[in-house]
Amino acid sequence: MPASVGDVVRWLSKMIDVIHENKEYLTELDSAIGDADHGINMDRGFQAIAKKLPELGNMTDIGAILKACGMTLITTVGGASGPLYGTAFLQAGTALVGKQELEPADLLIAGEAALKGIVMRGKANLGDKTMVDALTPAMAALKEALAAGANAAEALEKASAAAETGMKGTIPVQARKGRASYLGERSIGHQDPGATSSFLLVRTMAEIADEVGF
Amino acid sequence: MPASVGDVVRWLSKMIDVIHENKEYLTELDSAIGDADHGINMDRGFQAIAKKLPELGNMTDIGAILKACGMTLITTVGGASGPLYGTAFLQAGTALVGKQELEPADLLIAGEAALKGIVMRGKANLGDKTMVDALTPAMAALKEALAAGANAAEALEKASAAAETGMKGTIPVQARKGRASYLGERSIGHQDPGATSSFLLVRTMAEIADEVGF
Amino acid sequence: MKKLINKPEDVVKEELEGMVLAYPSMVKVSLEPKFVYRADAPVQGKVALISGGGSGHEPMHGGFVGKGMLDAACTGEVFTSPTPDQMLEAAKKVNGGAGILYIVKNYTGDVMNFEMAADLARSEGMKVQNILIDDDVAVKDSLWTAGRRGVGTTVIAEKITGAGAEKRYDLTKVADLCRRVNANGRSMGLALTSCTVPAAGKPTFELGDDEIEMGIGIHGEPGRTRMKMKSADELTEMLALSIIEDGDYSRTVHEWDEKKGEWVDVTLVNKAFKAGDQVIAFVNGMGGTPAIELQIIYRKLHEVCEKKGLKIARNLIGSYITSLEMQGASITLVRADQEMLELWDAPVKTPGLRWGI
Amino acid sequence: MKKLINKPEDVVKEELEGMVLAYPSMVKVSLEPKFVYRADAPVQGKVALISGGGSGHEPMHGGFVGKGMLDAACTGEVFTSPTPDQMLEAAKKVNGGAGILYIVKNYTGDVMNFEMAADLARSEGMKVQNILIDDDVAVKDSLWTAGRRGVGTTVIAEKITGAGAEKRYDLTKVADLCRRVNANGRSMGLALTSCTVPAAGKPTFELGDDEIEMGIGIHGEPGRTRMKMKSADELTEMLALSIIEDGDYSRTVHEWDEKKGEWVDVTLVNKAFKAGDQVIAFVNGMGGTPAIELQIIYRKLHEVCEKKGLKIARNLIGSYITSLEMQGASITLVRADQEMLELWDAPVKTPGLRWGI
Ligand SMILES: Nc1ncnc2c1ncn2[C@@H]1O[C@H](COP(=O)(O)OP(=O)(O)O)[C@@H](O)[C@H]1O
Ligand SMILES: Nc1ncnc2c1ncn2[C@@H]1O[C@H](COP(=O)(O)OP(=O)(O)O)[C@@H](O)[C@H]1O
Ligand SMILES: [Mg+2]
Ligand SMILES: [Mg+2]
Ligand SMILES: [Mg+2]
Ligand SMILES: [Mg+2]
Repeated sequence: MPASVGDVVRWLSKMIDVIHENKEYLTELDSAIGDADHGINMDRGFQAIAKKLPELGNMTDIGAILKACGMTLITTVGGASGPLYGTAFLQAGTALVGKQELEPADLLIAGEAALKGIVMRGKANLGDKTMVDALTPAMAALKEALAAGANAAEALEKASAAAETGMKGTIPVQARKGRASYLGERSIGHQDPGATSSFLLVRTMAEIADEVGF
Repeated sequence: MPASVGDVVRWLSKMIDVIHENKEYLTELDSAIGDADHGINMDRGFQAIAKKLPELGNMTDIGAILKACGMTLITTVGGASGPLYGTAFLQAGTALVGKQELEPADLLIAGEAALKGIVMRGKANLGDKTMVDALTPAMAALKEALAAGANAAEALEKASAAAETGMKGTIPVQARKGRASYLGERSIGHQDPGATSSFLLVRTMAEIADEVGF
Repeated sequence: MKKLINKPEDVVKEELEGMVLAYPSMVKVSLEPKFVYRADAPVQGKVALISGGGSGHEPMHGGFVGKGMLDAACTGEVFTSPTPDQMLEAAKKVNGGAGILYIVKNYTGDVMNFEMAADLARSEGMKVQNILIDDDVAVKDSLWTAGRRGVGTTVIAEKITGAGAEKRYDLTKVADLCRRVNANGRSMGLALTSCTVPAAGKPTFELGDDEIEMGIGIHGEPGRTRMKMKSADELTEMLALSIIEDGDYSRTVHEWDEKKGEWVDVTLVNKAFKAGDQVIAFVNGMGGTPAIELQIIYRKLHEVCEKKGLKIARNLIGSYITSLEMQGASITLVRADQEMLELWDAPVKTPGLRWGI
Repeated sequence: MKKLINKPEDVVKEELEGMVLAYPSMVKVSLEPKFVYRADAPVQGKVALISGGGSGHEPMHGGFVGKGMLDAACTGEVFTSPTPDQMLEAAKKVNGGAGILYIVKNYTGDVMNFEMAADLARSEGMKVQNILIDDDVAVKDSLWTAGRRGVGTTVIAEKITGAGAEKRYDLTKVADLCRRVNANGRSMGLALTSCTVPAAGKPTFELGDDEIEMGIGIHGEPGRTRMKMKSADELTEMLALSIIEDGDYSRTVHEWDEKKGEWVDVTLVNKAFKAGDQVIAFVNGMGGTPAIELQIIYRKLHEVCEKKGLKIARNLIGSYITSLEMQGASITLVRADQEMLELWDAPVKTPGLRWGI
């Protein structure tokens, strides 16, 4: 069954909860190799989305909904993650403009646009210890699973597992982008906060897809 | 046997040691109800006297020696205790000007002049929780013992015991002079640092008097 | 103890050495005995303003030496009054022939040392007046204590009196002006943390994670009461109301009577604030307080003053009279007449306070 | 966490509310979105200087808004870059028709947000240049990192560039000047303590009683290395030599090419210092550092510069670019030519920096 605007709103609203629950955890990760604000930033942004959620739920264009989320993130999150996630949602929305419901393939279209947006803006390479390290394998897994005929929930489950592996893969790596790069070798041994929030978002998508039978 | 210039120098040099050994103790007492410097102030002053000691030992006028000590304290100690102890030594010295050796009665003359100087300068009353609370009973005890025919060592021993009682008597009292008075009732329960240094100086006098058979 | 110092006993000396390298056009320093003085001293025909006190309150007082403010500042050891010889030598150095005003914060040590210094300076033929600053409303009574401490009003008094002296007010007029600023000034402070005297090596007191000291002085000493932490708005209101609602304050101080040629007891009264007064409002950080917090305090202070009918005519916000690295803040309000405001606005050029030039 | 704040989420808003009450003749503020701007904005015909960044660095940047320095400062949450909408609205408010210069500290977040803002402002017809400040020598290589952070040189650049804009330099000239100040500036800092982000509620890192962080930024983040505490002289020498002995530094940055109408990669090189250079020396406290310690550092810095043949032509000593209540200090040296020195001396009137008016 294709995903409806209602399902998108469920996605967003679960993301809001998950980020809120992980606010301190993400901030703690950022304390170790950053400036102790990633959870606070993300939560500020998703709480701003929460305020707009009723209004977004009345819209019919899923692309427009995601673009509005992107603008909200851009104007409320700040820091590095604001422009990055903001651009991701903007690009995903742009890729889906006009859609009133989503097929599994749309997930890949949107996800790849989002990732491309992040890379365009942040210019991080795989292995630089950023959110890209979680999202790149996630999109690859999503693509592979969908090509193999999986439904959305199954494919997102694979993407989530891949994101988790990617996230954990940031631990032994020295950061080369963002604030953590200033620490040089001292960044080794710590999990990247942005990769962690990315994993949390992908996992949330998988969970809701499963719940709504997408 | 009357006390010689050499004995006065022994007094001073033992005072220097005693203040140095009690530097942290006096500072700690001052932490509780003052500004954590009494031991530091006193030690700075007595160390300055230590530097001048060889020169002082070559002088013959005991009054002049004590006056020089007073000037040294005034120009090096600072705070409240600098002018107070400085004036005390100055006045004691003035009372003894011209003396090349001391009789027990001279102790009382000098001690009373010193105490008068402190009261003139600081205007503290008995019971205000200051050095006056140690020195006033000490001088009374000294006077009484000498009148009863005690030798200097015995009389100073009584003075020292009275100073100690006076010092301990500052504990349950609320301060009315000096920095501790700002604490109001919170000053109750703490021993006054200046009363403590006064007791230490009187006790040192008694010890040396005993050693030199004065 | 972690501090950016070398040896504790060299802190004051090295600070002075730094200052003279940093501000050669404003100040010179003497190291034996220690004081900071105006680079262009003595200024002939001008009353010379000298203050001083323990170190650890920077920029006060050394940072306030220069055109339009102090002629000299005597620096004691950390939190310890300087000594009469410093004050005398400073007076000799900056004496421009129009007399010396010693501005003295009311602490037993400072008062006694500056009185001895005044006697010495007079014995060398100088005209000298000592004016006390005693503005700390945390100290309630003057009979049962050493009297109110000198805190924030000192900065305001040094600025205004400095401008008066620059205009060639004579010694009597400068002394009267200083007394007037003090008579109209009140302060109150609080601490979130203690500070560590370098020579002592450990914090003067310990505070719990949710405790503050209310009614502190500026020497890292505990305050009048220890209480639970509250919000900035609540604490600001407590400080402001302690000041604004403080009644008339009367006490007897020692001043030199030039005609009689002796020290006399003078009874002075600070009149309580009343609606309609215009004030200079000073929000001061204790040394370790982030600037952002001082603005939050000022915001509430402004509201409280407005509610009480006080008009803030001028303000000063920053860490100007500090207790080393202590976190905390104090508020000072000084009722100001037109002359005081004009002198406040006059140009000043010192390392710590500068405008108009 | 003990702080003189109300709710963590209100810190920045209430600071701005305090500022506009405190300095109505210098600044105004917008709360939605948040920025501080010159009370007399827009100044017609003058290039408008806008900077901004996370809060917690006060007085930077809001305290540098006013005549002779910034036209506007966008304030993010504590230690978090502001957002493009703030920067766009600030540009609209202060646009005097001669173009906008965004002065951007080199942090991934700030860079991305200011680039988006510049694109938005250009789409509304304004001419915009973004110049990066990247002066922190603690970051060694630019290929393996996000490049050097923008720290102390920012203050010097805002002052000098502000004076240039006040003289009606055009946008190209102002941008060139800002790039030139940055190309001649280098900084390095250390921390004795961590600081506590209000919204996080506990210190970002823990340091032992005898440990320091060497090579920190300004966001309370740990530095390049943790090391044993040393004396002020040793630490000052380490900071100063890291700066003075730093070699040529080359990196590629994004700048807007007005002719091509697109972002281009530009390779910039900072030339190493050499004997005979004259410099502006800036000793900065991190927020919780007593003023007395900064003088002790300056004293040693002066000696090291002299030994290395650098002449300190001007200096700035104080807590101007801070990390909340962190104890620590940074040193900045900026090689200055005659024009830069004259612009440095030009009058400035802002809440945080003032002279000449
Ligand atoms: N250039 C970049 N490209 C992609 N992701 C990045 C880049 N720089 C930083 N990030 C991500 O942003 C996260 C930090 O976000 P956040 O803490 O909110 O911002 P800031 O670093 O400005 O405080 C990092 O953990 C990292 O995953
Ligand atoms: N007015 C006074 N008369 C007598 N003694 C005083 C007076 N004021 C203070 N003292 C003594 O001085 C001591 C404090 O000395 P010190 O700590 O060296 O000076 P300060 O209080 O200036 O730091 C007090 O403990 C008290 O005994
Ligand atoms: Mg962060
Ligand atoms: Mg003391
Ligand atoms: Mg003292
Ligand atoms: Mg951040």
